[in-house]
Amino acid sequence: MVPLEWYITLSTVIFIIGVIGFLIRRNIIIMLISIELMLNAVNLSLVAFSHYLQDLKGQILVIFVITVAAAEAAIGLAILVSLYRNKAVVHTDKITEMKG
Amino acid sequence: MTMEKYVLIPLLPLIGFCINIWFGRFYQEKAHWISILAVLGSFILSVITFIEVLQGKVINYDLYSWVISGNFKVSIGFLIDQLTAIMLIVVTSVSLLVHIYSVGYMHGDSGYYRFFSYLNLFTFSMLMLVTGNNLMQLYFGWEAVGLCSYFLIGYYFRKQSAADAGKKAFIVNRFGDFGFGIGVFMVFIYLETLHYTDIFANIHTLQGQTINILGFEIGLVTLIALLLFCGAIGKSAQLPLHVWLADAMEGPTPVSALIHAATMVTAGVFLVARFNPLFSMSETAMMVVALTGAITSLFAATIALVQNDIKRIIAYSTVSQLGYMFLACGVGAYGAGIFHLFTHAYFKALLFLGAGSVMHAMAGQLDIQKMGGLRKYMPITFWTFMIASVSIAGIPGLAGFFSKDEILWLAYNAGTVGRIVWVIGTIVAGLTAFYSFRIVFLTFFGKFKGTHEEEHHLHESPSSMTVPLMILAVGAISAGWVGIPPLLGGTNMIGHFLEPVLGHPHVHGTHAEEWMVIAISVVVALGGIFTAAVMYLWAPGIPQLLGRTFRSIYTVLWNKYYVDELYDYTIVRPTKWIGSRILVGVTDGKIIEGIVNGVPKLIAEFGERFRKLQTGFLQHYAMGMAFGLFVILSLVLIFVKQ
Amino acid sequence: MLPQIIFGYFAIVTIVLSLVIITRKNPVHSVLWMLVLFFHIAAIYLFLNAEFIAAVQVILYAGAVLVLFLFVIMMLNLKEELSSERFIGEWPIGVALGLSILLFIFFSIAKLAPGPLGKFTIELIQKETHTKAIGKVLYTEYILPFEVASLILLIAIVGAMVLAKKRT
Amino acid sequence: MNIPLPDLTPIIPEIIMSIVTCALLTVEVFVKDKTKDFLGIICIGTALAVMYMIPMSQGVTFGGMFISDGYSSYFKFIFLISLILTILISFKFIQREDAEFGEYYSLLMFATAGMMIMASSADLILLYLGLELMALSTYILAGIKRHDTRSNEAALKYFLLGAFSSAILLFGISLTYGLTTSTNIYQIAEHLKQGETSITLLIAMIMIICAFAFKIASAPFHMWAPDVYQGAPTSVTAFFSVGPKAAGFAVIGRVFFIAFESLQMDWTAILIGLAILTMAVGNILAIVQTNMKRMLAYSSIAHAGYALLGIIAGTTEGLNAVMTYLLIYAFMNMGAFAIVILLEKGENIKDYNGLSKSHPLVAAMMLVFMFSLTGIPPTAGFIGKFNIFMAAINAGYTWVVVVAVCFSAISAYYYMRIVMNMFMKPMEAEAKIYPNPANGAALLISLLMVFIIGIMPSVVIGYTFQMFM
Repeated sequence: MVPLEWYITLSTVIFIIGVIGFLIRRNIIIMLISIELMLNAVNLSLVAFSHYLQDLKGQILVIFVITVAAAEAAIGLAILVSLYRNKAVVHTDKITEMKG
Repeated sequence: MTMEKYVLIPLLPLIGFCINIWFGRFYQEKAHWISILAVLGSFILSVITFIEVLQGKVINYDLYSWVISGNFKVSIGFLIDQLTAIMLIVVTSVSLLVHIYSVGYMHGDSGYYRFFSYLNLFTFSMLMLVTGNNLMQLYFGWEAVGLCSYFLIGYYFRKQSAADAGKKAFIVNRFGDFGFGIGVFMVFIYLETLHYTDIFANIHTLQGQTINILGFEIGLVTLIALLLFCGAIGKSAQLPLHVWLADAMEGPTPVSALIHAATMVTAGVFLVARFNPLFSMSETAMMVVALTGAITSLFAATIALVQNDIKRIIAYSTVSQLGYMFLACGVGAYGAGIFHLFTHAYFKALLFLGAGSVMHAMAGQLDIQKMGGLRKYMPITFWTFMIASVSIAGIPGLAGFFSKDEILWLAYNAGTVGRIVWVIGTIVAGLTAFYSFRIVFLTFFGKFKGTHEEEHHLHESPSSMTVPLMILAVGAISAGWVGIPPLLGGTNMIGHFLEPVLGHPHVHGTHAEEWMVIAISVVVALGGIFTAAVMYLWAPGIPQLLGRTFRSIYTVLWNKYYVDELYDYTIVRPTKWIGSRILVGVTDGKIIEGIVNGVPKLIAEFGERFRKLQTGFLQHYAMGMAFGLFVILSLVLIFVKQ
Repeated sequence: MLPQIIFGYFAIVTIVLSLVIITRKNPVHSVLWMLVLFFHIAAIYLFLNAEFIAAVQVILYAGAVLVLFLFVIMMLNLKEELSSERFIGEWPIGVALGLSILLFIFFSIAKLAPGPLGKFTIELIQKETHTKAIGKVLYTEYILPFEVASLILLIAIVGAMVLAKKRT
Repeated sequence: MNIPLPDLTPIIPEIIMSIVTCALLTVEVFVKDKTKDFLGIICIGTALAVMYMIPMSQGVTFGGMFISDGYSSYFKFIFLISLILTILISFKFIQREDAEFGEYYSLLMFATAGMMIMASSADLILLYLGLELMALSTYILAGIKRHDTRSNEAALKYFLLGAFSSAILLFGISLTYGLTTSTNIYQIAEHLKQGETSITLLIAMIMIICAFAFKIASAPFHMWAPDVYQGAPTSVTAFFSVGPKAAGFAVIGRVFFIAFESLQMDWTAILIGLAILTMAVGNILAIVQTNMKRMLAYSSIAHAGYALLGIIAGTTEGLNAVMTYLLIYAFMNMGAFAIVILLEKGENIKDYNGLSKSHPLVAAMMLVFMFSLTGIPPTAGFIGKFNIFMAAINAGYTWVVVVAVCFSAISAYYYMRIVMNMFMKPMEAEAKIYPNPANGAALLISLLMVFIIGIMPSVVIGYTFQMFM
């Protein structure tokens, strides 16, 4: 039997990789993918908890997270598309018009 | 129509203000009608109220309570007792006359309606100040009159000196109000109320309590009294915060008469009188009040001796007379102080309005050395000015005599401090007579010293100006008759009237002594007039001779004891120096702006640095969030580990 | 021992895949590696007796979300992407921040004290089948969040239309 | 299998909001080329009806997942107020801005419905979904001027950082779930009371705090706010500065006061740090701004800092003060934004130079709102601040209040600068205004409420509390 801590550790590592990806990549698409990565990590820990706690709430939340992730991806990409139409950039360092 | 009547007293001018400020531009030239009607209404209601109070009615009720939370309650309420009734009469009557006078004086000014609306606003604020039944309302009125004063001093805002004078008045008053604010706060902290009646009912509980400040044990009562007196010093232009009043003469003359002579500046005296139960509990505080008053009055009177600007002389005279009132309060003669406030309001307003009339004729000329012989051009102005001068000089029979004599006599009776201030007071009486008549002789007698054109222009002022002068002259003669001492066959009506609020000091001197005090003051006053007559009528060479002989004294007095310069070097310049050295940005020459803008500039400098963090770069924001998460995590974990 | 070995394989592969995903220059490659990752994660779900979630993971994530990503990437035509810088200038700071947060969480997970056990034992779920068990909870206890989720999807549609519509 | 239908009474307001919004989306298709004002009018009508219904629909339903009590009702009242005012200031403005899509109103309604769900949810799952409902709508709203690069930029920044923060929130929720086997805040609280606090729980709580701090724009999670406020259409900015912020406070109050009650020591300490930093950042950076919307953004950050004091107090008095504060803030801030919208060019602070000469009435109203934002009596802003500060003092956090008062004094500088610009500076160019009845109504409501609450605080606030609590 694999201990619960292993799953949570794995989930944390993926989550942090997602965070790092979000923090260091210039490309907005990859940043979106990083967010998906973070959400997947959360899902992993939720399913693991759910399994070990013998409770289904965690898995219910996973279903909702997946739903929201899909919605988020759709909106995020739509925003990206509308930005690209106006400015033809997909890099965060090109969208610093407003600052201070 | 019971309580509404009292509410209307301050409310009418407020309504007038609102109407004029919003709609004034549509009927520019007729704006005075609304203002005057409003103040007239207040005056009539004040008289009715006064009569009611005379019959023994005292009103104290809360109109509206602004409960915010817990026991912190701020009310709009009215306390109309004998003291308030007198103040109401003073404020509304002088205000009414000044309003009427302004119709002529301000005629043709571009901001005519604005001027009248400010005057109304001021009247409202002042009435709120005197009618309030709690400290918060007093404080509100206090700040509001200050604000109006600031607006009105800087009324000719295109003139740099006027704008500066307004700022100066505002800033100097900040110092006093800072202390006052702390005083109000302490009253609330220790007594948990701001209502006068509750304060006075519970004030004895503070007796004997002390508070430790920097290792000194200071009596709580003394501290609170002195903090409140701080406010009074600022507002009533006493030493060392007197510097703003002379500069405040940059404002239009009616403003000087109303705000800087008759009403606002006496708010300090009103405050001390209102809090007489508090002040009477602390000998130290009383002594400070008395000595501050006495020294200020001597100090200002000596400055007034040598000045040439007609309004500034009268301004210093006001400072001096206010000192007199504080002197009276300081020796426990609150009634006499208020009596003097009452008479002073009329003769001083008359002096200012007379000066305004002279300026009107002289096309704005202020230097009395350039006037002369105006007697025959403007007889009404001359006679009324003369009456005011006689009154302020303390010649028996006129208003000034009775109130001044009452103060001197009660001071004489009030122990060692009393004797000291009596001596000072008597000297000041002589000086007052001298400088008052110096104006009269230089302005109205002798030959005209101005240019030919100016002489051609001389004329008596219009009736809207002369009628108020005549009415005020009646006041300057007769206002004192309400307080004729028993020794001269009167009953000291005003003293008895105010006794329920202000008490009456115990008098143990004999009739002979009282005669002596009266005689000395009269002789000194006549001496002052005589000296003035000698120096400015019969032997005009003497002043110059004296000026040359006592050059140093003359220069010191001419420069007002260098107080302005002292402040400039000790406060203003160091602030400016620090401002220009420490703050990286450019500080322009304005000292006051240095203080006002310095701190924000420093913060802004800080902000400019911080601002660079907000790069507009998305990842930096995300890193900020991650960093925040990291810091919180590390702090909490370190904390929990222990 | 076998479960540990299998878990070890999946753990290493998912971590390596995650690292690969966030470091690829070409977004298309990232997305394709993501696909592989999603299958692995779905396998872990199976491992945890969550068949329905595994299926949803594959259908929704791999089938829908990633296709959406691919569509957009293709649409945006990112040729110059391949020649430009991958990371922001301050990437070491980002990495350091991420790793330090990771350290804190590691430190705490060692002392993980899970909550009380619920009633859905593995036997119960197996008896009832996973999908049915989940469905029962979802459509009774969690019907309200379910409805809210439908609104969220509606917003996603509306939003995508509002934002990505061409200028009319 | 017979499953009883849950009691729907408590959730009727949310149901009505959602149904009307869906209907609007459908109707909007058929009115393509005509004016879309009537959609907004329907929204206002719905909001008013819902506001009327809220006090009547109290109760707990969906197995304790959804709670409609006084607390949530009051917050819903604030959300609806901000919705109504936003729609009022939007009518002509979105036409001017070329952003008049029928979806605009629907999205505002959806965002409000999301906030209402957040305020009522007693379950972290529902809370998360409500939050996403609100967040997704606001991301779209920020970018609704899709031809404007600034609007795109704002939407993108808001979206990416928002998604980032909600991922962090989810991680926190998942850890909390793992430690308590529960997502219901009451069950979490019950479980936490028994066991001792573990470090993992603290980490979970910190992550949840960070995510909520992002929503209320508290430093250092605030950095999205200025850019998003600046880039989004002004009417949307006005909505952002009130609604989502109030929703954030609603969930903070609910989650921390109930679920993490046993950790109060810890989260109070964290929030004190956040509050002070927030006030510092908001006030100091507001001084150096030249753009009106950015300045108002920093000002709203600073106000979040003040409002946090009420949460820090940790008492019912404190929570009540927060609610009052947010209500007052809604009015005064909406008023200020209504003025910005009223002007043709209101984005730059120097656009306000000499406004009192060309439009004295507008300048006077702006003066009132600036006074209120500064907290000068007798405006409502003073009452709000006063209540918050008193609550914090009564809870024993006097030193925090002293700091807050100092920052509040700094804030006077940048608010008064606007006033100075309007009244003292010479006019540069004749400012053009776009008056219209709806905007006028919004201004009038804000102005009246600022004064009425300022002058009769106990009466008005007492009444609202009586109505909704």
